[in-house]
Amino acid sequence: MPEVTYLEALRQGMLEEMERDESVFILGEDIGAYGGAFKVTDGFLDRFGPSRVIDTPISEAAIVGAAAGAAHMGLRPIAEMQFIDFISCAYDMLTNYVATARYRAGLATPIVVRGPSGGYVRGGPFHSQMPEAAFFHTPGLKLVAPATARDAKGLIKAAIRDDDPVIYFEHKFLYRRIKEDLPEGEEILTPIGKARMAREGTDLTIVTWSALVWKALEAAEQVAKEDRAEIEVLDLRTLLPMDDEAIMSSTKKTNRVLIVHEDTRTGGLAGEITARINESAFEWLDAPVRRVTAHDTPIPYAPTLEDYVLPQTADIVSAARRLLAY
Amino acid sequence: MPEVTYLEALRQGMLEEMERDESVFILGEDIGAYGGAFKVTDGFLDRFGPSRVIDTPISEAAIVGAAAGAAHMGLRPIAEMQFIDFISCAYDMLTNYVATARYRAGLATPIVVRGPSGGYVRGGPFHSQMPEAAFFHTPGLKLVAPATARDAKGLIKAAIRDDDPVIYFEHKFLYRRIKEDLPEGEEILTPIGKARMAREGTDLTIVTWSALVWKALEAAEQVAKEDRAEIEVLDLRTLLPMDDEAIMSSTKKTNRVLIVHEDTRTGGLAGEITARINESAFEWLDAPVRRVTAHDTPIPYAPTLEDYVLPQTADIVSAARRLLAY
Amino acid sequence: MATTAKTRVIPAGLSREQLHEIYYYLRLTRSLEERLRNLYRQGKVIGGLYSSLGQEGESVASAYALAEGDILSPLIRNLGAMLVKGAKPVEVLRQYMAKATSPTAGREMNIHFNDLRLGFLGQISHLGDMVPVMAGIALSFRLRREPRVGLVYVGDGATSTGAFHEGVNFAAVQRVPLVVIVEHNGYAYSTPTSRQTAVERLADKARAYGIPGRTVDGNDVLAVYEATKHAVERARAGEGVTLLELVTYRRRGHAEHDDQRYQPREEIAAWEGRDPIERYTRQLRDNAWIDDAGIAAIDDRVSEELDRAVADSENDPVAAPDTVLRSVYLDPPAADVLWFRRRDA
Amino acid sequence: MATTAKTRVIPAGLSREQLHEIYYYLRLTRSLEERLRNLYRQGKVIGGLYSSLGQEGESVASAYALAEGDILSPLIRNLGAMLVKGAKPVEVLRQYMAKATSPTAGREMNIHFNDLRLGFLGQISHLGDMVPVMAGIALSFRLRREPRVGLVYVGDGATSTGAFHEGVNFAAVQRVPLVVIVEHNGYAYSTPTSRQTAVERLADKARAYGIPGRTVDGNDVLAVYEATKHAVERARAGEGVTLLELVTYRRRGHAEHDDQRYQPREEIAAWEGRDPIERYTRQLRDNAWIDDAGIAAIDDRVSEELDRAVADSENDPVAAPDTVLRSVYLDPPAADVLWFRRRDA
Ligand SMILES: Cc1ncc(C[n+]2csc(CCOP(=O)(O)OP(=O)(O)O)c2C)c(N)n1
Ligand SMILES: Cc1ncc(C[n+]2csc(CCOP(=O)(O)OP(=O)(O)O)c2C)c(N)n1
Ligand SMILES: [Mg+2]
Ligand SMILES: [Mg+2]
Repeated sequence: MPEVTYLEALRQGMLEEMERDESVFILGEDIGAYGGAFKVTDGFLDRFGPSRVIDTPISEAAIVGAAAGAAHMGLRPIAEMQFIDFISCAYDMLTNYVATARYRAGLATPIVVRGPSGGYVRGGPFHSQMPEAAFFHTPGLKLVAPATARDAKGLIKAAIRDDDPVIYFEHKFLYRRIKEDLPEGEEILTPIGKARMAREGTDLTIVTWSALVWKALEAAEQVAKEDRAEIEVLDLRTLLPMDDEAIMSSTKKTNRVLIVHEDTRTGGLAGEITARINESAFEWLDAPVRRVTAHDTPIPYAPTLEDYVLPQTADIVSAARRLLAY
Repeated sequence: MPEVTYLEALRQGMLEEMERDESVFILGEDIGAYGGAFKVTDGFLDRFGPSRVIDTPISEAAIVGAAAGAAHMGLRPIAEMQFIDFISCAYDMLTNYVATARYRAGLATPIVVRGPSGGYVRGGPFHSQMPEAAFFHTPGLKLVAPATARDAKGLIKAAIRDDDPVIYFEHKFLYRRIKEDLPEGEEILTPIGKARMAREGTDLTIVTWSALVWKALEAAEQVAKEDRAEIEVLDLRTLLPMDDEAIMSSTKKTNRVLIVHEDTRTGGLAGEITARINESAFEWLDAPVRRVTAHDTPIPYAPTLEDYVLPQTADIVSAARRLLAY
Repeated sequence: MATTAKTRVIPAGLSREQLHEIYYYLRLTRSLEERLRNLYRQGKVIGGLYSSLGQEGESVASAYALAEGDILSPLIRNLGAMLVKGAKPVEVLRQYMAKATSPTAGREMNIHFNDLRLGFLGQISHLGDMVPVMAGIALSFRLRREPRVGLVYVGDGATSTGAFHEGVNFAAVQRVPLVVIVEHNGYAYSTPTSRQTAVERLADKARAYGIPGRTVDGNDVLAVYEATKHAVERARAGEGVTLLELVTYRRRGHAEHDDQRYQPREEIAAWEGRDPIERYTRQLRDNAWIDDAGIAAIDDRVSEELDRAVADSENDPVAAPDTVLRSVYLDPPAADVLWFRRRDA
Repeated sequence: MATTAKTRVIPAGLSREQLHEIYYYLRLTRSLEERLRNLYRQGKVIGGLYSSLGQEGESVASAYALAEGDILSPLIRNLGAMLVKGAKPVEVLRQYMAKATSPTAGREMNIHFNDLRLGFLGQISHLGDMVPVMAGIALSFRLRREPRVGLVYVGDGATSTGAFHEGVNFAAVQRVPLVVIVEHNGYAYSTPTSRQTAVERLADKARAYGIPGRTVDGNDVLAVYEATKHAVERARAGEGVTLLELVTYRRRGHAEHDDQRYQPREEIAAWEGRDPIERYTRQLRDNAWIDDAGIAAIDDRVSEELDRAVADSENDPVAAPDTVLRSVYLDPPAADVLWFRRRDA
């Protein structure tokens, strides 16, 4: 079985779907001749030609809007944001037009909007965002955020096949940093809406996703070694709709929950998750649900500053210890 | 003391600040000759002339961006969104440019962005939004949402004087529906960041804001009469930064909390508030924190449908009773 | 020959039947809006009422230039275009009254509904957003080599939006089969065009996109038809986007509640004198393309159809909330009923 | 007379000293970028490095046309403009190396910093956004009747953004004193202008806004100066916005890591032959506006200044996190330290 990076897995997922289904095409800035800012679509133009790999002007609202229009007509566009930070320019189009199309007008809008997300790469305030919270709040959108190479592939394929609009947050820190054996002939499809048990444990549940899954696992190993406590790590994979069942069943098992995300504290998804646990598993809680998040600032550029603002493995260890001791 | 509507109080607040401070001006669509879609700025053009009451093209991003530029130079612009739903077109400008200006560039951006917000007026999916959650998540912005005429005035004045960017969500359902005696000579300034005790109680705390304060008060009266329980109603007034102290002190007093907001459940502000209570007052809770919110759909147009999707007084009563019985 | 000496050759390749059909749609649009106005006065319309009085000519004639399979996206004042494309008066009435039987089952307002099979895509309120979406629909035509064309309407005001710009530019550089119609009716709500943009002729906006732009008298039905037809044919031939500025006038307020205090009375009166329907009717009569009996027959037909439509809508039930949580997604099929509304929770 | 017969009258009202100063800024820009390239190769630059090689002429000359009190907003390739406006090489070096001593104390990257007193406003990454903001700055000049002018740079690529459109239109209709400079350098990242827009001449975009648009050879320093000066004077005189298309070429990749595989070698070579600094130097020499010793003196000065700047920045401490939570707001003055970082929690 060949070792495949997260980025390569994502590529493969798109390639397979484009081979399988003629209605899939991709559009975005510099994705054709150049193969994309991160080379995610390298070679796609040669393989599929310019009518399925479309270089666009710098017009995020038009990219998403045009994708929606084409999707209404039965195509399945993948719209790339060069960095996910620029999705803010399509915020109106996504939240008002795309998200409501089925509800108000009975229109299917099977688009995928994807792009390099997240920090830890010294990208500064505008190339480090993880803007999941901006869209989490809009009924009609689905949000996915893979942590593993397998899910990078499985979720892009599932997203492309989904009949609703999906925003796919791919973590640029993971692109070439993680590798996994992925069997060649196997059809990998990760169901949207289902969390993944990344590590079983009995003493504390960490709910997390994307790059933070890896830091949570690191923290869990350290705590296992140094504190003899077993942390369960739940990788949400899909953020909207959320796998409440998985969250509750782990909560009921460990009775202590730590939510870990890379976004700022205020208004980050941890709030919603806390509320849901509170509503559905309050009686099972032996300690308050707590969260490890970024600080409430923009993401600064200098490595020292970024490292301070974003959550680190040591933070998770420190938080887990306090919760275990509660 | 003259009786003043919520809308008139807002008008007065702006008028007073424009009289007081030459650097205050207002820009937006149809605010001049027409006086605004809801007549909030009726007469302003005659009073202050076209260089302080500026009719703009239909360009929300430019309205907010230009306000920011003028603010950097020492002016204090008030940017009106004709309906707050259209603020989504300025989402990038607000979250990326305006919100970060002080942090990354040391720039003061004392702007107020305001507009008619909220539902219950049969406005359909695009004239009924309360998009507080879209901005709550961005450090650098302040958000206020007055419930009373006094605060409509006090918060617009405080927002204009604040040296940071403030989004002022005025509730269009309240515009002409509520009235209050406001003394003429008095300078009304509502401090940003401070909640208001709308009703004292001992058995349950309702945390809410804007139009829902009134439904919460109605519900509290009903419960007082029919259930002999006293509900405390906390009107947050400022959503960001949030008055944690007021929330915690009421929580510690009543030991039961219901959060009520008009926005959808998933990703609405109730999640964050629940998390904060969980973090800071877990031990004081006799019941899970619960929330009454809109359903997770766009806001439909037909009165029957809108009434179903948005939270009503009866919902608050029903939720409060269940929590009291917990 | 049966026709008199006065009969002229019909321009733009139209047949007599087509001329009559255009007249029918013009009359239908205006009369339907009159019916709506009555219902509005009776308090039966929920929310605002929008009128295209004085603009029916350009709306109907431009839509009439499309073929089956083509798709347009109307604005709030393009009732006429929607009717041409097959929207039913009864649907419009039901929408305005938020009936359960309306095309959106009460979820959306007024003429915000669509039927892609018939060829119209419903708008959202956010001005400009439909331009990129229609660019995408036209892109799908190009990608699939279908001989179909898209047409999108925007107002003078909406040309100021970023979405308009991004959409037209995208469409132009991708050479998709799209016609962009700018309805220059003098105002955006209360804002005169001179406050919206520093150009005189909105057709000049085409220059920024490297596409042809043309200004047409929007109250001249046949001129609008001809210009649109030409743009549609260009698009269908693979020659890309055309922008047409149709010069017309909004004779009523932005919506029914608007007192129009910012529109000079004489200006309104002057445009009353250029009414597109009267002008077209005169043209038909003067050229003997129709006679008085023909006109009366159409007027009667419209009147009867609308009587029926009003009767078929007025007493329909308002939408009931039993389906209101459905179809946010295809899957899951419905949003959760929240706990405080459930008996079991 | 001391000067030879070859000496020509200096155009555009410039003095000899000014010509020399322009040369100084051109050389300073290019040499500073060379120093940065060295530091980048040594791994001392954090993140990407951007080059304006081949565009220094238009950047310096356009900024040079502004007066004290005027404000410009640069793009990533407008290092030259920032230097003209008073940004210090040592600041730029510190920014690129994320030093605690940098103007943003390590919060922002490269040339994303500002000094409104000197007259430059820092950009954000989101292309187009600075246009509305600069429209607002220019609006403040007009409202206060200050004789000041704003100037905003956008790339060929950024003209496709909605923010560009809304900003230029807003500025045009409000007749604010603003100059919009479109740097037409052939590419937006890898995308050639032909894929960005269907117009040939980006100056034509001005037509959509009812403002004058002019195309200028961006590698002709004096032509750029003259055209910008004229636009600045128009703005200062209350005549509103001008759009200038400066035609130039991006000779290096989008950023240092970019292999430029999409730029034909011959194309790059051809533009090397049109280097703006060489051309300007030749012009100075040919007209005897400077002699070899004069050039050498400036080159030496630049070199010394940069030696010092590198020495003064290279070993500075990186930003420490002690201030990182401050100044999200004026009030509250700092964000909370989160519980898992506090000893007491
Ligand atoms: C992005 C956005 N901003 C503001 C509005 C509010 N609004 C609705 S219609 C309108 C005026 C539209 O004028 P125009 O485009 O000329 O169309 P017309 O009504 O004249 O047909 C405005 C400002 C909106 N719908 N969308
Ligand atoms: C809204 C937005 N979308 C995408 C990007 C990513 N991006 C950064 S620079 C660039 C190309 C810019 O080209 P151009 O405007 O021509 O400027 P140049 O680099 O040629 O000076 C792109 C696409 C961005 N910064 N902002
Ligand atoms: Mg108009
Ligand atoms: Mg360029």
